Amino acid sequence: MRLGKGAPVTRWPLLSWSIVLLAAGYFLLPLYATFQFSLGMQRGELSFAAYHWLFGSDRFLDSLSYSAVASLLAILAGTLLVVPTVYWVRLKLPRARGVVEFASLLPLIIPPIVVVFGYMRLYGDGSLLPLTTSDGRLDLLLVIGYVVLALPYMFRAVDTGMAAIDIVTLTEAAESLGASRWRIVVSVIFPNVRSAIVAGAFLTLSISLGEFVMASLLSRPAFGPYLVQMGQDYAYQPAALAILAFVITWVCMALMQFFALRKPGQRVLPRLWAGRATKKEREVS
Amino acid sequence: MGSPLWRWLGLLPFALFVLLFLVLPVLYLVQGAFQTPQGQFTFDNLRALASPTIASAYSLSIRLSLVSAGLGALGGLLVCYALVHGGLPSWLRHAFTTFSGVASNFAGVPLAFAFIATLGRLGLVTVLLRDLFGINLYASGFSLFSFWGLALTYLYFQLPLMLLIITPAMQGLKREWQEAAESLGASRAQYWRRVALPVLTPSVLSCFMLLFANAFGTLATVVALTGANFPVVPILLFQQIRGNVLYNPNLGFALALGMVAIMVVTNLLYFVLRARAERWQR
Amino acid sequence: MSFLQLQALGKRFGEHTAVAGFDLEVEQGEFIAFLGPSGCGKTTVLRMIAGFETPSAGVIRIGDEEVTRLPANRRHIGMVFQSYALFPNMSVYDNVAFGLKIAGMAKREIDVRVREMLALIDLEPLAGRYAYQMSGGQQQRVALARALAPRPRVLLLDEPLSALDARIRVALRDDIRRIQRELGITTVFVTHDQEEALSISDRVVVMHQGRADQIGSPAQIYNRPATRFVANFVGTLNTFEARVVAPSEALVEMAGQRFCVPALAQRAAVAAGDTITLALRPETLGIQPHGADDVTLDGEVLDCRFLGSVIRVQAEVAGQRIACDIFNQAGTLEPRPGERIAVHFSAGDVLLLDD
Amino acid sequence: MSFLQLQALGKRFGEHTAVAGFDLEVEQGEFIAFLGPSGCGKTTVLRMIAGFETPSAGVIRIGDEEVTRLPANRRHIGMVFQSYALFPNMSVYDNVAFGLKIAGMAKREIDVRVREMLALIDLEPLAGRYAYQMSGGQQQRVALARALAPRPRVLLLDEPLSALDARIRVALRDDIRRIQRELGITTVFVTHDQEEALSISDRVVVMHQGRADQIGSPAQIYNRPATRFVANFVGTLNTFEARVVAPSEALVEMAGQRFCVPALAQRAAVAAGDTITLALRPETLGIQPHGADDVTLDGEVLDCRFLGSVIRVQAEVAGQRIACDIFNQAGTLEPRPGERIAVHFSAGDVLLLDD
Amino acid sequence: APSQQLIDAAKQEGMLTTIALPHSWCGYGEVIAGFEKKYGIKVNELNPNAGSGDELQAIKANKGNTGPQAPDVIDVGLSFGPVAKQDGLLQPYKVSTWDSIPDDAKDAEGYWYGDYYGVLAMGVNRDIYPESPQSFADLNASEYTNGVALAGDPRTGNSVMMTVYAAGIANGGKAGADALNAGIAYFKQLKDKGILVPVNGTAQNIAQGTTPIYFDWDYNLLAMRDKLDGNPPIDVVVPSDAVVAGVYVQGISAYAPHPNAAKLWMEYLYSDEGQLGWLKGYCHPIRFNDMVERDVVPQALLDRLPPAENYRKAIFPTLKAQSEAKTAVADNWAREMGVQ
Ligand SMILES: Nc1ncnc2c1ncn2[C@@H]1O[C@H](COP(=O)(O)OP(=O)(O)OP(=O)(O)O)[C@@H](O)[C@H]1O
Ligand SMILES: Nc1ncnc2c1ncn2[C@@H]1O[C@H](COP(=O)(O)OP(=O)(O)OP(=O)(O)O)[C@@H](O)[C@H]1O
Ligand SMILES: [Mg+2]
Ligand SMILES: [Mg+2]
Repeated sequence: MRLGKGAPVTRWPLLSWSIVLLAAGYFLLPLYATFQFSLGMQRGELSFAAYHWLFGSDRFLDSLSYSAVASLLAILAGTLLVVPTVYWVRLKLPRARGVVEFASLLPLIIPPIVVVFGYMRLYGDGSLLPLTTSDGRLDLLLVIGYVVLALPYMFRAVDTGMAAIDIVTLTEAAESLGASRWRIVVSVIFPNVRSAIVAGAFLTLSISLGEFVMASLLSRPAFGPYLVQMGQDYAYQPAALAILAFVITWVCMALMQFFALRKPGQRVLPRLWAGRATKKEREVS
Repeated sequence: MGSPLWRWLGLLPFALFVLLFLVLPVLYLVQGAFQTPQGQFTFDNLRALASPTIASAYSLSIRLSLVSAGLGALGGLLVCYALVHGGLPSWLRHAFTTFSGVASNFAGVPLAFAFIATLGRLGLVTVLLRDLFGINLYASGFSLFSFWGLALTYLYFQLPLMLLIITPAMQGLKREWQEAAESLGASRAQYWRRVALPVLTPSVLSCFMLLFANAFGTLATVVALTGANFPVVPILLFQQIRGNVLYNPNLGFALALGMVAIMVVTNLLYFVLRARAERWQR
Repeated sequence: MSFLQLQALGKRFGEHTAVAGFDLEVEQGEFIAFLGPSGCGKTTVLRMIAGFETPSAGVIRIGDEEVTRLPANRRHIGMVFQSYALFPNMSVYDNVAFGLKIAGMAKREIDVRVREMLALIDLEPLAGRYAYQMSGGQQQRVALARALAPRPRVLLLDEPLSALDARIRVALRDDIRRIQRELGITTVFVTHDQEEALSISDRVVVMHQGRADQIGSPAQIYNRPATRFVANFVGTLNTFEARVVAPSEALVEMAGQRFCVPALAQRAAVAAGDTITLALRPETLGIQPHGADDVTLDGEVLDCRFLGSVIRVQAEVAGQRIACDIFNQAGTLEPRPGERIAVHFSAGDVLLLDD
Repeated sequence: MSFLQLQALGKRFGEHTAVAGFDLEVEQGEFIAFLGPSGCGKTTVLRMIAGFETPSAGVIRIGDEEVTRLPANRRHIGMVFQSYALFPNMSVYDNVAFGLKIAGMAKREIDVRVREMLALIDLEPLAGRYAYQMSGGQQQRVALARALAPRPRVLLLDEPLSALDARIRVALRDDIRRIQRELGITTVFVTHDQEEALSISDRVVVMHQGRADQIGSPAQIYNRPATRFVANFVGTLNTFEARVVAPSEALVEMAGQRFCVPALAQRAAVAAGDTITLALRPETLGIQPHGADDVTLDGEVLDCRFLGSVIRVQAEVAGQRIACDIFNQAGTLEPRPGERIAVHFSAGDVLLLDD
Repeated sequence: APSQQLIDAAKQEGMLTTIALPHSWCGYGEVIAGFEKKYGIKVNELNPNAGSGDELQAIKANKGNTGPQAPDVIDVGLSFGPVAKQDGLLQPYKVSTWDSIPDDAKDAEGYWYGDYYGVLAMGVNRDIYPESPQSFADLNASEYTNGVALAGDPRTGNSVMMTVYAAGIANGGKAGADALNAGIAYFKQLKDKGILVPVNGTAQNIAQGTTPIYFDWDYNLLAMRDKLDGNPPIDVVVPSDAVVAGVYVQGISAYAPHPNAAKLWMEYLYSDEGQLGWLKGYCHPIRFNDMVERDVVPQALLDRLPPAENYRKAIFPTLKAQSEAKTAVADNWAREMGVQ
């Protein structure tokens, strides 16, 4: 094994160390300060009272679970939208890739507030697609909004995932072994971009979990607006919430790293996945 | 050469989604920007954008986005250099990457809380500076709720975002390039100036672009930090949508159109710059 | 009727004609190599046989069935790719079993067949490994087993060895040939390495700009190239100008020497006094007399290249720079540059080339 | 004193010793090839010469100067990488000019020198191209020109050809050799391809596990390998067991035949009755008698492989499976499997291997 | 008490949509919970942070929309009542306790009716300012640099507008537009001196010292003080130079998707039970005097109330004064303060 490939060793990493320490300080200080403040609910002592308070609050758990569900739905919808599209483009329409990629980057260019403003105007009462007229429809619109927000990240993750495995040749190999297109997608393509999907999924989750603009403008009881509300009404709980939000996102990212870096055959946790895939295979054949 | 038509059908779901939930809303806004509340054609809304308060909001937004994107890009580049080429242990790079994944999405409300706890009036750093060094930040004119305070806050998600997206490009610098340059007599600085930076330029440009867009559309952080007292464009738009006494939806459309227009212009600029920077690429 | 038939096969990509008027008949159990320079259309023909490209013209038959428009997944053809293309999410075992599962074979039988295949490629202990845990040569063997497991009617290999090290390449090509013989499977093998093509196949198809320039056994291709392109592409050539003295007797004159060129006898359109080009392979030229030699030319050594088993002598003969190979043996004296030598050859080795 | 000197050079990476006790003296203008299997330390030695790695032990001298700890950018050494490593943001012209600009040469002179270099590699028309617009072979020629432009004291090439096609590889290696001769530049060339090493260099260093197993001319390496490793790594070997009859006369017995093995004379520790291993290269074995032959063995043909210029006959001789190469010439009759043949060789070709 | 018919009809509708009711405001958290519990009707709460202006806008924007985005009932500053009536955004309803509501605090036709009142006060973080300022005048000193905040935008929030109004009174403004303009001048001065913090005053911000002093109704500040529970200690001070009271009014949206639930909600709010709920949140419910007379207010609750003297000096700005002020703030605030 050759170590540090592509990274010639600097003889004096002093400068590097100071840059990195400075950055680390900038990143960690606010977290520490928030944490410290969140412990100050009881005057003159450090306690987890704020956290206790939160976990005893229905609205905390309700809004968090609402957002979690919305995020999961967004992940599901995003996956179903992006994976087949990317696969198809790479396989059959390589010339369309530029356009599709550009489209997927649009949400980075158009501010979310503009997008949601458009939704409220376009899909209100009397529209052919009245998505703002009931709770369920608003929920749906929120999920769609999250899919849009996460589109650039989801697309990128899946696209690079597919680029890494030479989708065309794998498809042909499976075809020459008699597999149908559906079968190829299920047992060759999906498992091999699984880590990419998972990566995209956690990005989606971390974007939408604490999202404020869309949820607030659509009046959804989500975690983001709850955070803002708490910030207005309480002093110490919001700091605890900030820390919790950070930890939740962090856990998501850690999970993502875990999945994304894991190679096939290194079965630690995902026996579940593999098992499910084989079952599906059996159903198909 | 055209692919058979049915192949394009495979794109239908995606195209439909993009059309319905990205393109149409924007087009609707464009149309609305040219109408009075009664539906007549007018330029008044656009003209209103030039009113001093709105124009200054745009200017503030643009400046804030430029500054935070510029600082983020520069800082991110430095940190990335240190991590990838600085001879530091590799676990540091992994730690920063995971952290960046979190922090780049740590915008909005919690971020505002965190900075208030750090640099607010009774923030950790403020108090430490006061008690240990006798520096009174707020007396010396600093405020977290000012332009620079906000820029500093934005940096918290801009820097990691830069770090995340520039790292692959930085890793793409081949060790052989540096060695070839060195064997040709170049010092490290010469290598960076003549080879590494030119090679990185297109990536840096696209990252900067992304950071700019990211900052330009940010609302939650400002709302959580200052309420609605810091007049960046998204705040104005937010107020229009939220429906306050100044409510005028068509002005809202115009504001949104202005935001989109600025993003389009920046993008065009970016494409030109990028094309020039990467004429040596496919 | 032959087992695999390609008739007047053609393929255009937009303006560009990649393959045109390609005819080939392959017998059951035969091993055919496609040899040709990059871009000549080898892969395209292979992909049409496999069903990944639809021919613009012509017909493909396997057995008695026309398959020209049959989808790839119903052709029962095995394919091995240059990039191995193992499914990264499956172990060696699952890769080999994939085609069998698709075919709906019972689990028991699958197990038997997979073990048999792994034995064939000698990788039984690696059944549980994944692609990233194996060397290129091992991966390619697994790819071979995977393609063979469902007992395809035809096996196609597209430059399966070119991503491998020289040593492994030679070993694996022997393995492929052995396994092909054992199973008696009809095989088409694409390569641009002439030694590979010659050493492995029953017949070689030399392709050039989308057409088959020559189809024949390795010895035919090498010893009696049909076109100048084939002669040049397969092996090294020395060429000489000679003057025809007596066409009826196939007598020519070169550098003051007269001799009979048997190959000339088959030529119709030669008249006395014509200038023709003779070609000689380096190994047919010797610097020491040899039983069958009948022509000797004088020359001067320019350079000697030591290639291991062979020493390549560059010499100037009859105003021409030629290469002449001699075995590196105890008796051999490596000539020095500047030395004068006599170069011997047998007129029977002379190739005649069209201009 | 020689121009480039490596003395007792060693390099450890943590626990792992990549190079140990490596000595080498290279004369000015010499062309040295490092040959060895993957991981034997070739690249590491090269990188220490270039200044990219600091030796753990030993001394490097160029000319009269000790450079062991001199930074790479002050060593005046040219380097060519396997991956070409052209600067992607610069045209061919700018790549070649890079070292000259760094050295602060005047614009005029730079232009003259760059044009000269481009002429040398025969790529003048491509001066304005970028790396991505060129084939691998072209890129590597540019990399060569770039390395040579500042007139380095030593040129180092790390497997410069292994990413290229077989044909281009051969052509480019001849170019490299020609240019090296023209400029008279001291050159170290790393490869793991034995033919490449033998054909291109004045001397070959065969490396094995971080050491130089043998240093010598190509013929020395091939014909008188110092170790079993060298013999095996360079060329193909047939081995036979033989019994020593009379050590003093170097007489041995094998398959009922007695003959003298000159190589045995230099061995001290052999007693009558000892079993020794004789090795013979395929090309030293013939199936027709040859002037210098003095030993003949009976055998049976197993298989014939047509390799183009050479036909490799596999035969069973003295209970051993052996390979024997014969030239593909008009007089040659390709033996058929099962045929009984006589295999001839000269005892002078026998290599003695330690066990 | 509401008729069984109304209760059944409301239950039929099953839901009530409210807007701008923070749980910490006037004890609304418990009031809402009490209503839900008593009648089993779900309360759908829209944007709790909306201002009075926002509430009217929400009705306008959702004309004809029967979805969950349309509010059924609103709770707005006094001046917004007549405006809403004028714009046709309300429908009339007279609760069964109608007669016990003072006449000057209700629309004769029943389009809107006062619900509770309090006086304007400032909350002070005693960790930062151990000596609480006592008046608007006190604040205009350099020791309060970066120290004073409003609770929002005076153009959208009634309480914030009343803050500016009170400041105007303290600075000698005459009732109406004049007071408001004087108030703007006062805050402009604070802003120029760097005393005004451009951040909304909230519980968190006062605790963290971001807004060590901010203005709000006394009942809100008292509730916040209780919630912080001495960490940090908060002083609630009614400025000595201007005691201004604010009355809020209830109304039912003309386009209410759940009109019966809305009526039942009103019945609940104006019952003794509902009124006492507000009282628990330190608000003076509009039927306070009636209930004190009937002796239905527990003594413990009365003891918790802010000192009665605060209310003795209180000015109740007239409707006319308020609507003048409203126009003035919309016209002048942005220009003077340099915000949009
Ligand atoms: N999908 C395609 N679209 C357009 N042109 C193509 C396509 N596939 C192949 N070609 C062209 O057809 C010609 C033949 O290509 P093919 O891949 O068959 O060559 P090959 O003999 O396999 O070459 P190589 O040895 O490089 O693999 C080439 O000129 C190639 O550029
Ligand atoms: N930076 C490094 N850190 C640790 N080990 C190294 C490093 N560079 C090389 N090695 C080890 O040193 C040994 C020699 O490596 P080297 O690259 O010199 O081999 P090589 O002969 O050039 O092989 P190849 O033909 O594969 O290029 C190998 O075992 C390699 O793993
Ligand atoms: Mg090909
Ligand atoms: Mg190497």
